[in-house]
Amino acid sequence: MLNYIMSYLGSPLTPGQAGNQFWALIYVLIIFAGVSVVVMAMNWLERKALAHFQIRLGPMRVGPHGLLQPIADALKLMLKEDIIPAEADQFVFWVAPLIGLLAAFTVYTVIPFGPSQAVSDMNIGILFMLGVSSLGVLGIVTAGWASNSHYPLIGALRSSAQMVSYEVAMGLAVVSAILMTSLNTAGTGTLSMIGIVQAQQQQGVWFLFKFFPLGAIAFVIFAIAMVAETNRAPFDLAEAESELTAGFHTEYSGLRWSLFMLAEYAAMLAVSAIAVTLWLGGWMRPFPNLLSGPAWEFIFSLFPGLTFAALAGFTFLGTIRMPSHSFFKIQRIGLGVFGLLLAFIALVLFIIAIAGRNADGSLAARTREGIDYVYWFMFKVAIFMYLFIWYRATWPRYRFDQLMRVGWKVMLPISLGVLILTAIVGVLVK
Amino acid sequence: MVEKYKSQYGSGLEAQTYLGQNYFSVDRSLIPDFLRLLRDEEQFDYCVDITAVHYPKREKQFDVVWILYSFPRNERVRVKTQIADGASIPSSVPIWATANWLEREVYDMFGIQFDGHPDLKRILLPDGWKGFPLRKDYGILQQDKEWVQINLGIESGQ
Amino acid sequence: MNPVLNVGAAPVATPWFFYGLAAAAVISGLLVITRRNAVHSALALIITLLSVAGLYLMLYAPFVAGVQIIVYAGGIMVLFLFVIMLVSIERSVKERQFNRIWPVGLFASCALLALFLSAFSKGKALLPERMVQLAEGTNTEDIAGFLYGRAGRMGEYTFAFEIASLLLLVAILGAVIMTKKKI
Amino acid sequence: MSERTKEQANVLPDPASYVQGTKLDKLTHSTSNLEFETPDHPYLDSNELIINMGPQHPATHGVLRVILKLDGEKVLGTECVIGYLHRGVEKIAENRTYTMFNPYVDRMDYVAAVSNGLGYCQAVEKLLNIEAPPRANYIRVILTELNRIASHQLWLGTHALDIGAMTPLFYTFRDREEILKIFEKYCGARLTTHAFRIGGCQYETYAGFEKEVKNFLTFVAPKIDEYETLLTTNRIWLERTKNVGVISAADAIALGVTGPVLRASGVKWDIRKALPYANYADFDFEIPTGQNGDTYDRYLVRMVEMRQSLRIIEQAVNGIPEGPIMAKVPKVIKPAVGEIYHSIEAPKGELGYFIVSDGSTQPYRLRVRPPSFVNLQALDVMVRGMLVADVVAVIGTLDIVLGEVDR
Repeated sequence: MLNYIMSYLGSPLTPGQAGNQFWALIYVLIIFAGVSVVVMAMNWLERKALAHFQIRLGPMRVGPHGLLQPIADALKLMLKEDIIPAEADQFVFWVAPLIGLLAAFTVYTVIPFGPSQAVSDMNIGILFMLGVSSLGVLGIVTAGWASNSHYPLIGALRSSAQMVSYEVAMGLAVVSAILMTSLNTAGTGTLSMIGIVQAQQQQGVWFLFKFFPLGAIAFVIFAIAMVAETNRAPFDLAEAESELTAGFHTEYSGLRWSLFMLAEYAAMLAVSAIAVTLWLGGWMRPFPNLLSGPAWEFIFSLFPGLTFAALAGFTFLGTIRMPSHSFFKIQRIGLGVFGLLLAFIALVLFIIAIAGRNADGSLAARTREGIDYVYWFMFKVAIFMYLFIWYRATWPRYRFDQLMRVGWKVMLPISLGVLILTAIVGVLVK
Repeated sequence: MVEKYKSQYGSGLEAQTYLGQNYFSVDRSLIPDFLRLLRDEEQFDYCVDITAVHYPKREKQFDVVWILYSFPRNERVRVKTQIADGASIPSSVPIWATANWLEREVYDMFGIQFDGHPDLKRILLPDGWKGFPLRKDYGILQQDKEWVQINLGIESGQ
Repeated sequence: MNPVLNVGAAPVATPWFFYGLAAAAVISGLLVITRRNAVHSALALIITLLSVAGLYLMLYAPFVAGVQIIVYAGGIMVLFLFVIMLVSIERSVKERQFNRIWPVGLFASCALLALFLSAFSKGKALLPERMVQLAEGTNTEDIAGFLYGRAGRMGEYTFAFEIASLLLLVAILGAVIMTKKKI
Repeated sequence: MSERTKEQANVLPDPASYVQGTKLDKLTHSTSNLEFETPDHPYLDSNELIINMGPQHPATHGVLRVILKLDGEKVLGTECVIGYLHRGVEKIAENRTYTMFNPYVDRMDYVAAVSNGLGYCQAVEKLLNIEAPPRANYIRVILTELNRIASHQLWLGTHALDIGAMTPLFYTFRDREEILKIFEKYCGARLTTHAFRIGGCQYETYAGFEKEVKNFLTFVAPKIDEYETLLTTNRIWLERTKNVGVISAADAIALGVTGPVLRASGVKWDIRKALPYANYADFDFEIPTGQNGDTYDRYLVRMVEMRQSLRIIEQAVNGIPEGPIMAKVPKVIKPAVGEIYHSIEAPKGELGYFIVSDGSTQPYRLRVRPPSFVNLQALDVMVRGMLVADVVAVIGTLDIVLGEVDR
């Protein structure tokens, strides 16, 4: 229903196909499935990356290099007993994970993976995104309250206070980026996600580097606030393992618990997507102005294929390096097949890149463009996801009062100052 | 120092040395004052340990032992006193805060009462336990069967 | 399928959406005042607010809808819940839901309803036949224009807007002073 | 909070004012008899929350149970409930011969089993009035100091994990493994080593022992730097540990706190220097002290202690003499009637043994003075007025082992 309204709200011109409800539906399904799969992959990647930070191997048993671990995890969580504590508020306990999940997934309706690779282009895109992602905290708060237990309650209190505080700094940082969109001839900015990226395209600079260092400071503030917003280390106070056992989801188990995890990772992806859209040029490839021309265009269009080829190469390397014991035979075959799959994808991507090298509006050219857009967007988001893992491996956890102090006394004044300076510089430049 | 106190307290105090370690055997009646004196006058500011020994054949069944240390003097000393079963002894919590848990443990294991202790209750054993395990008449395999059955729902904890 | 956007005050989408959202708003609004458990009330209030946000969307006011979600559902309600959660449920459930002056309240609300109805029926002629049609897609900019002014001229409500923000600032300062024991 | 701690540092308070174990149920609805300020909104219905931390909790290092009384997140009071791991070690001692009891002491502070064994063996040796031969003493010092490093490494890993830094845990366990390998090669056990015997050591060092210990020294020194790069100047680490769990020197002495916790409060006292045992008097090393007595100082003190231990080991390995490793000890150990107290500087503080002999083959009474037990008593003083997150940090910084607390 929501998407129905959205499609009407969306301008019929952009994003092309998404104005059509049929396409909107397809996009929604693709995104829902895609995000779920990416979350599963993230689960594996986080465990592996974290393990390697910590001189461990991580999952190694289920499938070659633990590749099937997410599937095993998902199965286990689905089959686990679903416990609702007797003293809990049954209905609220039941509905809380759904609120979080709903909020996390609804955000994806406005994320532009490309100029026309989006479900809808609302003219209040960024506002909608902030609003809906702020609803996610309701899931956490109600979960903590409904458990009717002390640790979850403290977790819920912490997370509600934390999210409300960091939203302010986050919002101000976003506003300073939106201000930059208005630096065009018409003098009107935009709240549309696609419009923001297009503004960066027109101005020929990522907002990260605009009015250096103002854009960078706003970006850094957003990057910190988004970690707090998603309850990740070092701001994971709501689920601080060593203090509150598991915080707001202490009493949750099985599928319900996994919904929280799904929501958390989906929210991580969503806020990373906001950061990429606002400051890192969204779907644009690096140096579109400096290194322009068909030749550069072609070179950059090879990147998706190269990435997959590199992954396939690593996989084959792993296959070769596996011990030649009969015990590893099946694992070896599995890893080899996985490598072949990656190589096949790389091959397809290369073929598309070569077939669509002339920007002549043919199907191949449009496909290549679409793949490029999505690839560069995902690539930038992936950097943020890696950062999330890196933070978690490196930093201790903030204490609650310190967290609030950083939020209100450091981030808020800085973001306000950046906002004002951006406005002043914007007027002066004009 | 020994001489000084000997003259002060007379027969209530005896100073001894065994294997190079000094200890005072004092009468029970001197206990809070003498310990306070050791802390204030002789700078025994650190109470290392408080414990007890049970001699069932003696009339005064228990030895209560304070092990003290002085940082300025770099010297250790023990104070011992004898008390009868069921008799109580003044708590040394007002003198050394650390005595709190140590006295609780002595109470827990020997059943010696400390007067003036802020919260004298069992520390290592559960609250409802009967018996004082470190007394010599308490067998090594002995347990509070009733407690085990009520609280753990099993026949025996062993 | 191209959305038809040229009908004057006709809401976007079908009337059924209006009925659905309105019903959701009214029912959850009733739940807000009838639930004994304060947290349930708060959750129902969130549904009310979201339904109203949906109605704003239908009236071509996406900006207002977005702000409604951010400010009310995302911000204020979280703070509401924050406070409510600390209240002991056992006691609030036992408390009487309506106090003695409920006839007064009933009378006041009936009077208000009558006032609205009479204003609507008698003053119908005063209301414009059709609402000003805002160009779809620039609606947000129009609001900005009203509040801050467009290129070259002051907005219609700039002064009122600034006064309101000043009022809020005073309120914030007052709240800080009231809660702080020593400054 | 900071004002309170400042006050504490300046004035030597009456010890009775911070006695532990104030009954929590009595205080549930009033804060009048607690020494700190009342909540900011007394008119709001701010029920104090009573939270049960443990005995199964990720950050209580075993089966410690702490009952916390909270106002929001602020700790109004704590009560420790211990004894879940009580095995009656002292009772067992009365029913075992001196030799038979030796392995039991390893089970108390199981992360520093070698230190426990050293303390016990030396106490009995003192009671018998014999001395271990020099070579045995050197071996003892090497193994004990290795054990101190291992214990501190385990402490660092778990402490950092409590504060939220996951990674140091794995680094410290990786390096602790090298120490355990040396133990395993020397005496066949990794954790509960039973390395020493009354009168000396039973085992001669294995071939290549010295080389392996020297290799370990060169291996572990950069690793300690590695831990420090992760934590020492980390902003979040500093904020989480500075001015957290402050205990003044006067308080620390009154509460009988020993070991690194005491030294971090500024008291330069280490039994290895004050009352040297084994042959610690032969070695050149320093005792690190802190100034503020906060969690960060305790962290720094332990880090320096690890380096000082390396220094001691280096000197010991280079100077290890030839000779017998066992003193002349009678087959059946029957000390004369008498009593003895002997204590050593275990990684956690003063570990003492008070042995009463009645002339038989079994101790008449054996009392262990456990450092963890006494240090844990300071928890209440250290966390009052702080936040829940600090309770976890302070439990970590006290470096308690529940096997030793409960015995």
